[in-house]
Amino acid sequence: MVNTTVKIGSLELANPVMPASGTFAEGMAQIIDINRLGAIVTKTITSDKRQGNPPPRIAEFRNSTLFSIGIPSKGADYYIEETVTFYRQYTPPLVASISADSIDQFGELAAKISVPGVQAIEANISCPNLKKNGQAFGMDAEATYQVVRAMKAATQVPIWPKMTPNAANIVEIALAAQEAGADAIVVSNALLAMAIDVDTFLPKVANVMGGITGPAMKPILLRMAHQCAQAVDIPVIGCGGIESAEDAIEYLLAGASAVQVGTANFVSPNTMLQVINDIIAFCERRDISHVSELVGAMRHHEPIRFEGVNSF
Amino acid sequence: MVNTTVKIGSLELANPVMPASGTFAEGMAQIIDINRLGAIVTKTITSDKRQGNPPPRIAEFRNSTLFSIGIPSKGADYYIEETVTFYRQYTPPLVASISADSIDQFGELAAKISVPGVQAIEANISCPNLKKNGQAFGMDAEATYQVVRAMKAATQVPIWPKMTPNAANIVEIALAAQEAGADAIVVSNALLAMAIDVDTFLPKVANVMGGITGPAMKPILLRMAHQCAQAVDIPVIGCGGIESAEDAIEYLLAGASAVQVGTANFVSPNTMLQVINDIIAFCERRDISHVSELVGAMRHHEPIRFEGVNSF
Amino acid sequence: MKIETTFIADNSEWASQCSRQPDKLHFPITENPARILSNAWVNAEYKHMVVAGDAASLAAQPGQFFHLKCPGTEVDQPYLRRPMSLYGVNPSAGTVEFLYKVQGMGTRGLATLAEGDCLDMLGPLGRGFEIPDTTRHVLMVARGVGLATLTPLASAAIALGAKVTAMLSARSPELIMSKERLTGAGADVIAVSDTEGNSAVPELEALIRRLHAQTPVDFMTTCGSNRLLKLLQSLSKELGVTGQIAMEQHMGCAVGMCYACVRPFRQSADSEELSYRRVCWDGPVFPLEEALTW
Amino acid sequence: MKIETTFIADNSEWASQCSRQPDKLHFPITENPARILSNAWVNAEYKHMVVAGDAASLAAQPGQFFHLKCPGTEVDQPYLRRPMSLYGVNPSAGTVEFLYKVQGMGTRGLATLAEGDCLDMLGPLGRGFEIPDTTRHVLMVARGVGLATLTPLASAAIALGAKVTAMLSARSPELIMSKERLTGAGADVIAVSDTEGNSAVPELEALIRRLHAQTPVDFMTTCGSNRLLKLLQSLSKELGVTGQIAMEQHMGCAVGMCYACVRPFRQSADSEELSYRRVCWDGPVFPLEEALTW
Ligand SMILES: Cc1cc2nc3c(=O)[nH]c(=O)nc-3n(C[C@H](O)[C@H](O)[C@H](O)COP(=O)(O)OP(=O)(O)OC[C@H]3O[C@@H](n4cnc5c(N)ncnc54)[C@H](O)[C@@H]3O)c2cc1C
Ligand SMILES: Cc1cc2nc3c(=O)[nH]c(=O)nc-3n(C[C@H](O)[C@H](O)[C@H](O)COP(=O)(O)OP(=O)(O)OC[C@H]3O[C@@H](n4cnc5c(N)ncnc54)[C@H](O)[C@@H]3O)c2cc1C
Ligand SMILES: Cc1cc2nc3c(=O)[nH]c(=O)nc-3n(C[C@H](O)[C@H](O)[C@H](O)COP(=O)(O)O)c2cc1C
Ligand SMILES: Cc1cc2nc3c(=O)[nH]c(=O)nc-3n(C[C@H](O)[C@H](O)[C@H](O)COP(=O)(O)O)c2cc1C
Ligand code: FES
Ligand code: FES
Repeated sequence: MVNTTVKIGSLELANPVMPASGTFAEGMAQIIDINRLGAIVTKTITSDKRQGNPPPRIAEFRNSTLFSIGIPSKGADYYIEETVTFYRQYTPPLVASISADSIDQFGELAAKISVPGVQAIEANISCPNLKKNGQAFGMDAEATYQVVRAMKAATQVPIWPKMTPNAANIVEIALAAQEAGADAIVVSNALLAMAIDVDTFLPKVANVMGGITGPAMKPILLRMAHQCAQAVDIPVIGCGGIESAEDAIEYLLAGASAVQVGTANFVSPNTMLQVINDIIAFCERRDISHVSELVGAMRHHEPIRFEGVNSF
Repeated sequence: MVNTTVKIGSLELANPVMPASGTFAEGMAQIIDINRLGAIVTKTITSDKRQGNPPPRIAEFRNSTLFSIGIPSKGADYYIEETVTFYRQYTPPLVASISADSIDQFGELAAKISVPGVQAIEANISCPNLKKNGQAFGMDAEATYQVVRAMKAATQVPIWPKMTPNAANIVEIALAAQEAGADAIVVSNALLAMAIDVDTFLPKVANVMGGITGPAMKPILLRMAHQCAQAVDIPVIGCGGIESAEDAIEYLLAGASAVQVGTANFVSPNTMLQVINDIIAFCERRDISHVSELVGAMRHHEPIRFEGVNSF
Repeated sequence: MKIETTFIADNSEWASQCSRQPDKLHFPITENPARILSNAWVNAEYKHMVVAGDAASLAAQPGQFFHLKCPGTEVDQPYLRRPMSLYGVNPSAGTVEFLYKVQGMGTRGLATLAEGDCLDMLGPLGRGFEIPDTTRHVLMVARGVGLATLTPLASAAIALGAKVTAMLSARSPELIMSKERLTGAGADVIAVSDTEGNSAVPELEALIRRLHAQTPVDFMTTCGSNRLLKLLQSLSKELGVTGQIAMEQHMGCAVGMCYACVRPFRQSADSEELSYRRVCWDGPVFPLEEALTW
Repeated sequence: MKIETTFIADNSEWASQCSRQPDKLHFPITENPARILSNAWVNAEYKHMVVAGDAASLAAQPGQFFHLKCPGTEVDQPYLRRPMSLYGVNPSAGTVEFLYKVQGMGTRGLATLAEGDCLDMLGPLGRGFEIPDTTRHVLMVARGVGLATLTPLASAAIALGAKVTAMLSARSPELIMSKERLTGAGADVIAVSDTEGNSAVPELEALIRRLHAQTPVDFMTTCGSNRLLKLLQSLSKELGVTGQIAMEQHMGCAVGMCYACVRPFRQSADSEELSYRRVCWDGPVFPLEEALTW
């Protein structure tokens, strides 16, 4: 029997696999047994109602997708009344994801949705579409610090800021989040990208730019998760391009304590359950009794042995 | 007859297609007619001799590659005596690429290699492997400004700094380069990435991190080229993930005046010639008489027509 | 909506051969590796595919669709699934049918499937047509792909006791499909085409008015075409006849999660207030009067 | 090295069917869509492939290799090419041969090729073996894949008037390949295997010493195996016999451009100074005494 539990701060998850915000919703419960997930993470909401970006919102590449959704939101009241109520029927902890236009509003919204049933709050400080050119709070260490501080001051519920990979200094930002009291960080959201249809000369998503997601992005986002995991002491939740147990294990080896599956849920709604099953099988095959043994277990190449000869 | 010439500052190229630094060398002349290229760009050199990173240096993904080469260099003297002499047999302008450890050294090396035959110098301020964690000059607008200034002061040869996509504020850095007198900018080098072998727990390249290149990266690097082209007045040379004429045209539509082909040269040494031929065919099909008409010709989606109804 | 279940999804089972039909009865939507029974060309552009459906897919309703994982080839690797309307379902024979136009990477991949191959299909999805029980005469106006979507509605309406008139429009008579199937189900079929010169909107309008004068239409449906939508919207308003339209949009998840597939709709007939709705989850079938032409 | 040419590469030609052999004679290395003549299993692990080569590839020398674009499938898409040694070339028959182990994504793709299919091959590449003209007795010690690389050297050496002794080592006798081909070319073949228990290094060493005592060896070659390299290095030093080794490394471009394929080498025999060399362009064949064991 492989022990699959992981601790994300004060929260214990039955296993390290959960959906990425914006790639999971109530519909999933009609396809798979969502009680088997490590946690449930909902789409980012704002306090007010929003419609999101104009269509076309999606383009497909060979191994990735470009989404420009924006943050369509039914608002905080709907979330508390409908969404939380729905997920309270299920056992995995519910993680709400929120976004706001100002530091104060981040705090206010965090306070407002800290209702029974919400067991952690992801701070989407990184949504690449919301702000012009993707410049969001998460591009800046100081703003990240302020957002997390405001949320921590407003609620007892654990706060998980989600890093943006569009920031150059992601380690600095992760450290700022930790300093401000973050209980874990999610690494990361989607890189800004674009594509143009060479027949029509039109951008493939109406908003011109969107977030690129899917397996092709894994090596970049894995690198960021690794850099952050090396720098911070709080748990890192890896996210980006995971579609198999091997992908999830790669993130664990790189230092992530848990993982989020995004776009792969669209390709196959069974992905997360498959990942959980296959992580267990992997551990059994290799006599690993606790999944957490994989966390940060990456080894290093030995320097080339020059057999008595001095290296250059 | 389609006119394929493009102007990069004072330099006129027969066509907009050239190799990306580090993906082209003398060997190519044994496979294709390199006189058909718009320009020749050589691998980055340093003033001194260097060995580069330990192997394994390469890992392959479905649609991209991870390279951790470092900057192996035979030094400036070898470059002037051997490399320049070799390429002077050919007609396309030769673009040298240089890297250095300090701003002064960038200037000195630029001066040193400003020999007849070198018609532009690319400043590789972005190599993700050379400096720890990829922190290079190109991550910072001020350092970029200084490097370009030092080079411009040292030589009359046009200077093309090459942006790093690992910088968050690429537009700011492009503007700094322009301000310092850059004649064009190349957008861009490779994103830092990593991969771990889940069987051995070892990183796939000995250096742990390397640059990820190839078609899967195009939407990200295209976005950066577009952002830079919108911000600067000097020509932008697009680079990243180009393997077909359609890819090259996408960069032109996004605002690039010319393009560089990198990893695709490894998959097929004929790629660049194919791209040139197919750009011409595309223009013929669409009655475009000058390739430069494509530059920046991206259109925009019209806002949804709400037919008399007020928009929300 | 909570699904009562003690069932633990076993994905090794799901991922295995398509000959096995995993017991997923507890879930109304399944990701089901279905066996291809046939996949034949009906004309130069369209193929008709019949698959062995599992229990969930055999419960599909007219207007619903499936999200199909299209096989890749050496050159084409369609990353996302492709939405396809239910063209027919036969619970007793255990079959589900699709009628699709081969046009891009995904549908080219679908076209390569042969009898005995596996098709990973997710569904049934979306909200199908809702015809009031009292309906006496359904008018279906379809062109091209829209036919696939509307065809199963005919039998459903006839089962309700309604008369069905299906107006089929196409570029040329050869591209008129489903005529036999519709006639067989008991529908009156009127076929028009561009080459015959009787498919222009004014002619269709005159035709519909005549039809309505003979046997009043009390439910109108269409699918896909902007000019047909415009026509039916104005007629439905003028004649006071309700109706529905099946819409299309590029999709990510097809189960209401990603919000990629939105289109703008009026809050209600004639309302100036617009909002985006998800074609996959709030539709693909919407009230005729709330749809926006484009 | 400047290639004299007025030839303008026409890539539409290159990209077209493999039945056409574009005129690329002016370039010593070509990216050539070659037609597969046969591609058969020789045992459970290895396949032997024969292709119709163009003029450039028919000039390949022993020790050189080609960089092969391996076909993809729905699941596998090998992005980069795969290096394969020349196993045989017959300019008059117009054929080039490969012997390869099916082990990963790329070679699995190669294994799917059938007679008449197209294989995009880039080559010939690298520096092959250089046997001094005065060589009288060549010793080749090969195991596994190394065999493919060394085999064509036998005929070349025999053509020079040298005697060739080929020691073939494998896990089991069934995996010994090329015995007939080598014997046919006029080489003496000594086959050893792990299951027969005569392939251990000390036994090979004794064998080589005996051989050398009988007919002095004046050129030694091996390929791939670290323990064989060690053995030959110490013997070549002790016996004062020169030699070469063919090395492997993961490759990007295979034409000396990317520097992915480096290995550390001594500047010269016994030198403490090391530097990286490109296996693809500076090799793959290197002086035995400059190679580093690993
Ligand atoms: C609810 C619904 C039901 C449909 N039913 C049918 C049907 O029964 N028969 C039929 O022939 N077609 C139907 N379509 C259209 C069908 O989904 C597209 O023809 C198909 O996705 C094209 O994929 P492709 O890869 O071959 O084409 P490409 O043009 O290469 O597709 C590129 C991308 O655009 C998307 N796309 C292209 N056209 C459409 C479209 N019209 N709607 C949605 N996405 C599109 C694809 O899914 C893909 O992501 C339906 C669409 C929807 C939304
Ligand atoms: C100069 C040279 C000549 C060779 N000649 C032969 C030959 O004649 N017959 C034969 O069977 N094999 C030969 N090899 C080894 C052959 O290239 C590998 O077996 C092959 O690349 C494996 O590819 P794969 O996708 O099937 O395996 P995978 O293990 O899936 O390959 C993964 C990656 O590693 C690389 N790789 C794996 N093994 C090797 C290796 N040994 N050398 C270089 N790259 C490797 C692949 O190219 C690929 O990029 C030669 C290698 C070199 C360098
Ligand atoms: C359609 C879509 C919508 C998304 N919406 C959100 C969102 O609302 N909030 C958020 O933090 N991330 C959002 N993301 C980003 C994902 O949570 C995730 O970080 C990203 O997709 C990378 O993971 P992946 O490669 O597994 O998809 C969205 C991604 C997609 C594809
Ligand atoms: C093997 C390899 C070596 C490279 N070396 C250099 C280099 O020396 N200097 C440089 O500026 N860029 C170097 N690059 C980056 C490329 O020039 C180019 O910016 C990058 O590969 C993106 O383009 P691509 O996707 O077309 O490959 C190298 C890339 C590769 C793959
Ligand atoms: S396709 Fe994802 S919400 Fe409709
Ligand atoms: S493989 Fe590129 S230099 Fe050897």
